Amino acid sequence: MALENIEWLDPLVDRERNRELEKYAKQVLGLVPPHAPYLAACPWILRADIHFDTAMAEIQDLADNIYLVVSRDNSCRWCYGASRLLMRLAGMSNAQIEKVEEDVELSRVEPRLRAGLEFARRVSRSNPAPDPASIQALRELGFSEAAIKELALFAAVVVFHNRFATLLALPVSTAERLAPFARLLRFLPLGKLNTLLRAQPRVTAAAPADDKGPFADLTMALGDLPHARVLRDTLDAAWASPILPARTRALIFAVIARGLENDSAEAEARRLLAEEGLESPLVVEDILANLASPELDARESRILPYVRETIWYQPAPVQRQGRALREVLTNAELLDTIGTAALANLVGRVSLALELT
Amino acid sequence: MALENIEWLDPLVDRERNRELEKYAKQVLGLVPPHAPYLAACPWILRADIHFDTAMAEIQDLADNIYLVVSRDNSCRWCYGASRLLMRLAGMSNAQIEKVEEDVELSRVEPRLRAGLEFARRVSRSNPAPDPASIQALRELGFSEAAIKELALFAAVVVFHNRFATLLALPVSTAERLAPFARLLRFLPLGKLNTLLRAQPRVTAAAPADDKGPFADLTMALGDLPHARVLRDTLDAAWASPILPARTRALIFAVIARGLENDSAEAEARRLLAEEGLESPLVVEDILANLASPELDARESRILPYVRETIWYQPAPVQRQGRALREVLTNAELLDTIGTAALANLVGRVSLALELT
Amino acid sequence: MTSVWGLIAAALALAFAAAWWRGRVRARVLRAALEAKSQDLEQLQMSFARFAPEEIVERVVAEGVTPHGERKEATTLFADLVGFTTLSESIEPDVLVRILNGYFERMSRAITGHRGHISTFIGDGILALFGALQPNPWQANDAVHAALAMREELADYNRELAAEGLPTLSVGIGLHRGSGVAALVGSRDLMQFTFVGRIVNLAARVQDLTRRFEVDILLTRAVKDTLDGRFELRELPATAVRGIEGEVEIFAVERFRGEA
Amino acid sequence: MTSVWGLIAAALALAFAAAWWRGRVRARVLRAALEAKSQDLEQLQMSFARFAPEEIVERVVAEGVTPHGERKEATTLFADLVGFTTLSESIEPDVLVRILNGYFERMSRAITGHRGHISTFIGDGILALFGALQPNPWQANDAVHAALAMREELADYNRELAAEGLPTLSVGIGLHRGSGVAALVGSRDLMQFTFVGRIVNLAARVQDLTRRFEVDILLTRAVKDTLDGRFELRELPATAVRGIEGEVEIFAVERFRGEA
Repeated sequence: MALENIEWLDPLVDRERNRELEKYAKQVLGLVPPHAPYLAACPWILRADIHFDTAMAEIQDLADNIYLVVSRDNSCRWCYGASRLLMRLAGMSNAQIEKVEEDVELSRVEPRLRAGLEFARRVSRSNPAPDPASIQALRELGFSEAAIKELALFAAVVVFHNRFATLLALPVSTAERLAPFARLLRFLPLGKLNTLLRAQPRVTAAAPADDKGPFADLTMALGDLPHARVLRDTLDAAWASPILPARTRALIFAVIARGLENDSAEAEARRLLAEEGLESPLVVEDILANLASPELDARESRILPYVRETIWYQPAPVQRQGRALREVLTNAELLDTIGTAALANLVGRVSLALELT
Repeated sequence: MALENIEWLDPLVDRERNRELEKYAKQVLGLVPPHAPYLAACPWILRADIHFDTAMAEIQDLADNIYLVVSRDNSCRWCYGASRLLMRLAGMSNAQIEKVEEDVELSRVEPRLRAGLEFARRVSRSNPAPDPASIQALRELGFSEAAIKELALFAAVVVFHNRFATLLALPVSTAERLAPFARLLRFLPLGKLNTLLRAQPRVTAAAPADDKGPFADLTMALGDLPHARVLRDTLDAAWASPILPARTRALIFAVIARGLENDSAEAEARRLLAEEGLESPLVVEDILANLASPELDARESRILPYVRETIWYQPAPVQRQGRALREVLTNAELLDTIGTAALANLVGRVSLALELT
Repeated sequence: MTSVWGLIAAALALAFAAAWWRGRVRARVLRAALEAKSQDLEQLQMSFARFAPEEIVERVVAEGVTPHGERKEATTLFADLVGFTTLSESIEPDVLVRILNGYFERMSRAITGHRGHISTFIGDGILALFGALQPNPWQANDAVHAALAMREELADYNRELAAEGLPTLSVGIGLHRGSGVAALVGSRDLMQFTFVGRIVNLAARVQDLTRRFEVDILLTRAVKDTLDGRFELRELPATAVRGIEGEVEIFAVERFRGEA
Repeated sequence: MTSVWGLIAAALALAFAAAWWRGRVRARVLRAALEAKSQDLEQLQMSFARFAPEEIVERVVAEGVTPHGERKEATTLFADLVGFTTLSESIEPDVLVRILNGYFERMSRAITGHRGHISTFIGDGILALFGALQPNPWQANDAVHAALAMREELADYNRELAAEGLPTLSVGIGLHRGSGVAALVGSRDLMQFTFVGRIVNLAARVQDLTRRFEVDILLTRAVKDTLDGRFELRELPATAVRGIEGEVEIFAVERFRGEA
């Protein structure tokens, strides 16, 4: 189905200005991304978006294609626009991009890319989740353990992008606006944008060994991948966000772990819930089984049934559900809910794959 | 489904020479058609093929498209090749022909052609058979009663072509062989080929008013259409063919009328059976209900179950059934059986449509 | 000499210009053809999507048909129109199809709106599955919500039918939950996403019992066990059904006590 | 002057030559793309053809989906594997799917080889119709020949399964004939060629009776009435079935006494 024909609503959140965030984006990227105003009220999401760049240590050659294919799989029109922009920045013509898309769609690609894409799709779909055989297939094609981890994490990062962009119905134009100029842009001195987007592998500091934050087991298992530290920082930033309480955040993670049938992620979310005083397994089970409970506050009662819809969806229906939620939440609350759900989808998916390595 | 991919067996009958028939073809067409040797053992079929040309009185503008569409509908690869040849003879390029095919397939054609094609397909498929509404639709688009009759008859004539070509598995090459040269051919003095194939409407003598031959009601109802007299002559020639006895021929017509749920054609076939001494309605009913009876001779017992397969079919399976039949029949008997079945399909289909006008 | 070369060059320029122009025209024709083919492809994919769940279509388009099954926990919803076959004998076929399509459209909306998918129509019957395509720990709640939505949609549709002077419909719905194998199965001629397990039969049998107990929605204990306490159920006498050992515990669904 | 024009002409010739060459390359790319799209289209159509009868696919491709029903006389064949759901609980899902696909493939061959078509799979069940797509006055004979062919195909398949150390299968087949409405029905989400009428239910009920009478093929009087006398039948006691008034006359099919 051509992505352009997929129904896509108007943005769910209002545009705002956040000068500090804009300054930060300009400092890192050299420009303020066109979708920044939609994320202004809950800064950790844009920061995560900026930090999760496409610089890979092991699978740099597959990144563009994974971004493209997973975005198509998730029917994310915004990400698809962004994906084309990235390829234009890489100096490809429209015809070349179309060729790439067609080849990928028809599986006319070389074995390494093919296997990488299949695995990334499997991580992203999580239906069924990757199994030992899919890991084995990668190993046989020469993927190192680090490359496999990076592949899983990157696929999950694209899921994160897809989720917040689709759930917020970010206007497709913000992703596509730059595309026609992209070829010119790359010859202009645009701060670090090019360096970032097209960079050679950068090695980021590994996550701290004494990591005790949410989902520390996962971030430690990811070792010294460039994105592992970004994930650590993003989880910490989300948990530090003052908009939703930590209990609500842990509930969102628990619901998504339940939906993905990810027992270890659910256990970690339950541990975080216990830290917030929700200790009774029976009460938690009632909440997770029915997405409703007298123990929930009014806001949580509305948020949890919505959050389960973010695991698998069609864009327009889930955008309509988000719009209904917008009527009872503030701009910032909706952003924080959607950002957290997107992050929980990332975590839930990558940890299912990581358990196998 | 691209017609070239449809399975198609080797010819079911042997090539023979029939100098008298060749001479006749040369006299009328200016050349001996490449498929003539396959029809040599039962001359009335090639004669009918030659006589049922594409010269129309009322629907000349639709003829090529009808031939093409009905042949596609009937999965007749041979006819499809012939159809392309006709269009090449008309001076069309390959690209133009492909455009026509695509337009027709996607119903991107003007209303008159569209309605004509729909009706022709309905006659050809006979599932469901044309109904008063489909006739009314034609009338509203300005089709005269004569044009409607001609449309029905021509669609049925194409069914006749499709049937004998497919059932015999005529080699596709015999239809396609001339295509690449067709553009040149039409500028050469090739006897009456061009005149015949691309002729302005010729008015043939009407069927005689005192017509008493098989299916006289039908041929009289067709009035003075160019093809009405050809149909009359063809029915007479078939009945005069010495290869199969008239009783077997009438049985073939009866079985096909039964299969098409065409009561009037079945009644006429029963009348013809009675003339041949098969008068008991109970015996005839037993034959038609089970395609088997102690009253049938060994040859008829093999022919009738095959004949029912000629009403609707996929090419390769019905060709395999024909090949099995070939083992117990002579070349000439198989040809006469298939020619008669093709003619019975023509008669059964056109008379269903004619009853409505 | 020079002028001869000049003429040759000019002639060549003209010739290449003409060739270039023809090339442009050809490219335009090809591009139009490409566009048309792309449209066909999409149209066909859309038609196709109506014959199989979208997920399955995508999988088949991407991977072809592979023999692969997954054991899954699923909830089956089986719905049948009471007395419809009798009605079907006295009604104009086109009207019948119109009534039926309206019914299927509304039931479909109720089912997919609660994350179920229709596995097959059997005459006027509907076999829907919850949790067969994607894992769904909330499948029992979803399925019963879907059944209640079907009840409402049908009441609404009946008002519409009555206003048109057409006969109204009455549905029986049976629900059961259990494990089985979800797979794309079939033959060269017909492939179908289906679910193999006793829950399919039992849901149909439970649906049969709606006539006996004169209720519209019946579910088994397996469904009740994972159901939100806010559904009001009425326990009916445990009943023997053919093909199942022992008696089946069944509950009629009254309503959902939710806020709003 | 002349030489200046000559140079200009030469430059133009070169420019046009280059443009012409680029055009050729572009045309080649476009043609390749067109070729690829055509292949996709065909592949999709072939995949699609596996989800619906060919006739229906063609009709949908040509005309789109139109609400239209036809009253038809049809014969229903309903086949179910005895004890398969129990078996399905103890077997590896991929093996189960393989066994089932082999079974469906063979039954499909027997059915389409006798001009029937499969309407739907319901778990391991098969609902096949004779005379629903095209008028078929010989439908009763065809359906019973198909049932006998299924018996043979299954015996053959069981030998294969046993040789592989896999469990063998046992089928029950019920046949009934009558009129109903054949139509392409459904919703935006799922369309299906289906048949509405009491014959569908009754064939399923008759199939149920195969267990009670320990036979594999049962048919009703309506089928027997138009059946070739060369089929050997054994009359069984008329039996009441749920949902049908009075008792149903049933006959077990022994064999066909044909020549060769």
